Amino acid sequence: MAKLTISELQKLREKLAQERQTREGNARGQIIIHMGTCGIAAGARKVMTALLEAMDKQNVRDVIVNTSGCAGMCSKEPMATVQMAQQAPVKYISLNEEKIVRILNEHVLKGSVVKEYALAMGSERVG
Amino acid sequence: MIKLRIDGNEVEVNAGTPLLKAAQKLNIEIPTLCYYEGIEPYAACRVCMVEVVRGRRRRMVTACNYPATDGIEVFTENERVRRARRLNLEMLLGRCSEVPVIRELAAKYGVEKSRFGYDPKEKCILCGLCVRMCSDIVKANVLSFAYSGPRRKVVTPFEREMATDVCIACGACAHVCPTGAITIEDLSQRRGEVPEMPLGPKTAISIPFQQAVPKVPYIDPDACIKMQTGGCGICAQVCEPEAINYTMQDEVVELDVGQILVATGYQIFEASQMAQYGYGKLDNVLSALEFEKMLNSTGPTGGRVLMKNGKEPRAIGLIHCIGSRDARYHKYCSRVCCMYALKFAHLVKDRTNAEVYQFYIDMRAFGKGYEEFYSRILDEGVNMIRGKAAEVVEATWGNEREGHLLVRCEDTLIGKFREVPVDMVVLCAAIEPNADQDRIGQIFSLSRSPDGFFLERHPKLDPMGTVNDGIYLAGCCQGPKDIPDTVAQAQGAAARILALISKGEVFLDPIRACIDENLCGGCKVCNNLCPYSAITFDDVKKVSIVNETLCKGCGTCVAACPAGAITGSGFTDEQIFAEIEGILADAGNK
Amino acid sequence: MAIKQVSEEKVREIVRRWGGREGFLVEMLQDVQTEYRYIPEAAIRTLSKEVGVPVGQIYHLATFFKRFSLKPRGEYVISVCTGTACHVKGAPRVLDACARELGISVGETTKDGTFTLEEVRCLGCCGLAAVVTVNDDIHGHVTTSKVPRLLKRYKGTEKASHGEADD
Amino acid sequence: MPYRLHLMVCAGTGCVSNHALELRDALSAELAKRGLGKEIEVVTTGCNGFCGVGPILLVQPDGIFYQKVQVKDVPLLVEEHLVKGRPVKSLMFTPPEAKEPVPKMRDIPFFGKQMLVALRNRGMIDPEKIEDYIARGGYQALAKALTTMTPKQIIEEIKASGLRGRGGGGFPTGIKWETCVHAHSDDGVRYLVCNADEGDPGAFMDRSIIEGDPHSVIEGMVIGAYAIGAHQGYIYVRHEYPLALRRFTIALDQAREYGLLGKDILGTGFDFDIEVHRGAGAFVCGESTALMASIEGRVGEPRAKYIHTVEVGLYNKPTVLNNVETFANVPVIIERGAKWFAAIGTEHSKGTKVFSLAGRVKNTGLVEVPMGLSLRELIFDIGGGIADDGEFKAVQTGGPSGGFIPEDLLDLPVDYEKLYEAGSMMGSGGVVVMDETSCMVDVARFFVDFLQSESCGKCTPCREGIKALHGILSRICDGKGSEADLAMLEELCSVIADTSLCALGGSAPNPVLTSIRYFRSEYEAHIQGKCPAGVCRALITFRINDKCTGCHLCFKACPTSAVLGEPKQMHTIIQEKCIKCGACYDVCKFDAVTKE
Repeated sequence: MAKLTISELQKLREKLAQERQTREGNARGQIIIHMGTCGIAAGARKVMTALLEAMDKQNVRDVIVNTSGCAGMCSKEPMATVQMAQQAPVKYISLNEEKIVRILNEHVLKGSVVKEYALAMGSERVG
Repeated sequence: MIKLRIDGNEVEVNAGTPLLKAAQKLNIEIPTLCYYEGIEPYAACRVCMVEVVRGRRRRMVTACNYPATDGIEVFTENERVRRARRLNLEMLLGRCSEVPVIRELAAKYGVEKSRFGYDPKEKCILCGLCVRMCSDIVKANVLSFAYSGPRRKVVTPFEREMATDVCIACGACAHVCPTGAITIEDLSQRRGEVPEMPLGPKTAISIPFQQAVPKVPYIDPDACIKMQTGGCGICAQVCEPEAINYTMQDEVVELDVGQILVATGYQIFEASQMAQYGYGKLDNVLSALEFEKMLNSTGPTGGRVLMKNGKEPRAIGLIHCIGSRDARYHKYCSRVCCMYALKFAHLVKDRTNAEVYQFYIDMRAFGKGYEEFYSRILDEGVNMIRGKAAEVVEATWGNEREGHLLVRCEDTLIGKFREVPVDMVVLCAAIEPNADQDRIGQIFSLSRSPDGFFLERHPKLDPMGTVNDGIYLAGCCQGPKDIPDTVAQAQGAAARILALISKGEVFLDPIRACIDENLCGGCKVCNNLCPYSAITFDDVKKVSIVNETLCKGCGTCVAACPAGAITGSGFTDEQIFAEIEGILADAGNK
Repeated sequence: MAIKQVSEEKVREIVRRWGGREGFLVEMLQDVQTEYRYIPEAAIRTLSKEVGVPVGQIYHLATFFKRFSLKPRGEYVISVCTGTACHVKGAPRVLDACARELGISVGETTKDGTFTLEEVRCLGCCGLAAVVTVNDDIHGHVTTSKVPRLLKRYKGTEKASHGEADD
Repeated sequence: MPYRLHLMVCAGTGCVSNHALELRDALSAELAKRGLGKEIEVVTTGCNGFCGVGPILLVQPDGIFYQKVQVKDVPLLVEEHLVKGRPVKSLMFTPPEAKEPVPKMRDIPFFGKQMLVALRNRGMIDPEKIEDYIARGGYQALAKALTTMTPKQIIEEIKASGLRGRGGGGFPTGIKWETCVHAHSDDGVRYLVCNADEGDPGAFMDRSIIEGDPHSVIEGMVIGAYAIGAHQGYIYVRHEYPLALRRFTIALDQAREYGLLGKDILGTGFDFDIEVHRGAGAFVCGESTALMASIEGRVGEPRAKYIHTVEVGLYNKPTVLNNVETFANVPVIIERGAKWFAAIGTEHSKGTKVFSLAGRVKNTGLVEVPMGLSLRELIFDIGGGIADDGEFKAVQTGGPSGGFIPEDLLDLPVDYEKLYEAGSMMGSGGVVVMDETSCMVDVARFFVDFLQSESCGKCTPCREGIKALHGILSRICDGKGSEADLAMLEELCSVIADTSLCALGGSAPNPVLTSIRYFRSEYEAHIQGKCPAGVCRALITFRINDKCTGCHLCFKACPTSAVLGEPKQMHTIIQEKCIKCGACYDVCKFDAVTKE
């Protein structure tokens, strides 16, 4: 490693910080892939891998990808929930690799919900 | 200069002066146990605490190292100070209960007995003076602290019994110790105040010997830390008359004199050359001069006869003729040994219960009253063994005399080989010419006899004169002799010198060399040839000239002069031939 | 366990490691202690010679700092933390229990040279009080009744395996 | 590919001794087995401070906090949380009063009330990776200081922030630096020393900072060096902290590699390097002059400080010595400004302070709180109250040099001056909580015993005086004390404080004086032959009452065979044989062994 100058330090910092953004818990939104047995059987793992690869390719560092258990609608798996900050969560159903990438690009990054795949807006009531 | 007030009195000192020193200026005494002039303050005993007021801030500080600053007010005896000193002294008293210094100081502050303990044996208050002295000043680095907290103590290397190979026995630690916790325990009891004759460790500063004139201490440059390393310098700091001068050097003084008395003395034969006697190897084999020093009441043992372990010997062997009357070393008799050996025997008998054995070849008690002294010694029960000792050995393990020295010799009177056990052996070594006798001889143009001593002009008729007018001999430089003989010779020589001085003029023999300046070619052959250094060269005239008072008319130069320019005055060839002719003419007539 | 022969060369190597600087004397002593498990006299002499510092100063260092021992120490050094937090949580009794169990008092080494019992002032693991360390292993929440079992692990066997829970 | 989850495994000394490293390895292995190695990162971090419940595992970005995680919990944890996204409740922390476990770290009261400045990166970075530190803004303050500020401005900034020495003395850092700059040095050489010889028993904040975030200390030191014009720095670390030492050395190497230390730092032409010295177990070496002597290779003996070390210090050069936590605060002040820092805390004590909570408190560990928080909040809100639901008796702050603070002063705000007025001190920040099972005389004796053996032994009052204090306190603990002893203690204490050479002796009487001041009745009880807390052995007896079921446990536990009794029958203790070790008391499950 060559010795740093001031400007190189700034650049390095930006790069490193971006790589580690999720570690801090800062994110513009969260994509939860439902990974119950049914989800995995229906291909949720592939969907998630595709999502992660797409994020890496586009250098998206501020989106949390999380997993959860069965969402209760086994027939519609693979499913995912996209929850952007300050917005109601959106559930998507019957996903595949292409669909999740499109959701990433349009909903997560640009803010427009991909209505074709969406099941509903808002989450179940808890309690 | 700054001003401060101590106990209400104003005093002016340099900024940074320790309060202790500032107070001294006002004759205010602040007690302290760990301060010593010249050693950097350590502030460990905390007895010198005083209260310093600076503005609104009051604090307790140690006077030994608190630097005086402008405008401060110092209290050295107020209630807070007294309480601090009282308790600290009480603590120290609890530690060292029977040390007089602590007891007195504590009593001054109203403490007779400590509530915090009682230890009559402990004497060290850990003030660190000895450690600082040894490491910072003397730089011998022998004493150090070890451990921490209440286990702290002053130790010698690895807490072993002090070995003399590390301790230089300067005694500085004991000197600075305020409580007497360090004493100089002289295991040998044979301390060497005498540099020439060291019987034990010695200090860098000493008085050469008790009868020295002037009787003042001198610094041994080889042992002085200051001169060796530039450290220390403590003697200069403590010497009030400022008499210490480290830069003083030996100097050569040139004097113009008319007559010279050579009395350069002798040296003692180095007995270690004769390894069979163990000198320098065995602890209790001494030279006669060392033994003489030991017997001296102002000597290192105060006149007591002691072995290296500090005990009195039970038997002493005196061996005569070490290096004299010995074809391998000196053939001559040293003349004094028999009598001083008898004197030793007498003194030993007088001061100890030891058996004394004299191992001699022949007893030479030639002087007035000497034979009578010899008879008296015999009456005192000294064992006389006729026969030169062959060797001195240590009795080895298993021998019933283990720990003793054994003197092996043949007793020629009973015709038997003997092995005599003794505790101490004194070697009566030969008197021999000084090592530089030859060089001295050249300076004064003195001849030496085959034994190496200077040759007198005539053994019977002029025992103190030399072939050079105005140069005389006295004492052992001329040959071994005892004190009366030396005194007699010296007084004779002195009389000769005085006679000449009072006469005011010198009669010279008329025979001397004479240089004809017209014939002299300036070759200088004669200059170096003259045994009396009477011929010098005149650089202006480019001829050699004769100093007529020095010339003895020996004729060496006359014979040697290649130009025939030198003649003996009154003895020119013409004159001699004329004389011969005159005598022969008369004879011819008959 | 055999005591290592003190090698002058080894000590010189330690001196070189620290550039022979007086300022690193404590470090050198640490390394000597690690090498021989105590500070041998010969090592002090060599240090003195190599670094150019009087023997007394090094001896003071070696006796001043708690970590150094002038006597060979055991294969396992049991240090019972007696910091405040541990004291409040019963460290003195743990120390006694160790002493009883090993049959030695603090600062001593068992006859077979296996254990040395020491007190240490706060290891900074106050959350785990009372703490006992055996060489580099830290054992937390130690009580008197756990002591025998703890020591048994090291007794006569090879070094205990890690990962075993202490509680 | 970015990691979607980060498992922050605490690798502070506390957690490591609870096998955190084995946990980390098990986690990595399990993740690899399930093919999650590329999605989930395992990070070892420095101490999180909550040492009492280690090993600690924090899952980010969820913020789920797991405690006491064992290797055997790993498969379940990975399956449930990491694969299925269902956090495992059984491994979460349940605060003492709460019924339900609290999943998120920030919701746990222990963490919630803290404010992290010196510990700003705690648990969030791998201390062995400089990249993690830089990512969180590390060395930005240094860049700012070196390029946009003059040394004078830095000193002004530190002065304006009101930062005071965190080692205990509380001397204003900025003024110290300024004095050093003005001090005369023949050749212009000045030194900077970081004191990491954290010797106070019960204090471990410095260790945690170095272990968890060594670069913050290095950065603070470089800024300080630039401010005072030093080119050589030293850090003195206790040998008892091997992990801290290792991490600091790694950090130094990395900083040098990146050009953040050494010659021509960040291309600005400023040179500064740091040398590490290990202590060897001497509390007194925490004293500045003793520490400097130790760095010079001499024995750690303090000297009089009538001439300050900022003027004549290490190798007789002007020297700034600050403690680890002080340096860790410096970059933040430079980065965020003095105003921001000065807004935190009280009038005279600015910023935050790290405390180590230990003793009889439920949540032991390391906490950082704004100055001025009350001791009550510290102990009861953050510390969760007294362990085993005991009754609060006293809190000891400031280590052996500090004092005890009783219950009626619990609302005292944590502040240099306020603690001093109460007879204690801030010290380096050790807070040891005591309940009714602690005997104040015994604890006072403990501190005195500690100081006695840690005194360097140079000056009389410290060496002899503390020994005398110990003798008197032992006498009282043995029930042989008298009223006169109390007066003697007070008299001794005042002289020891007045006349000792260094702060060790000067503050040594604090535990004794405060314990007499606030708990005089306990002393009097001892003089009358009773130890109310049942600690002092000479004054207690163990007996077995009729609750005994004859379980025989105490019989087995007794090391001296003082317990008699057949199984299933009531046991008795032979008092002559009893050494009062308390083993029977500890093992009894039926409260049948009593202490009187």
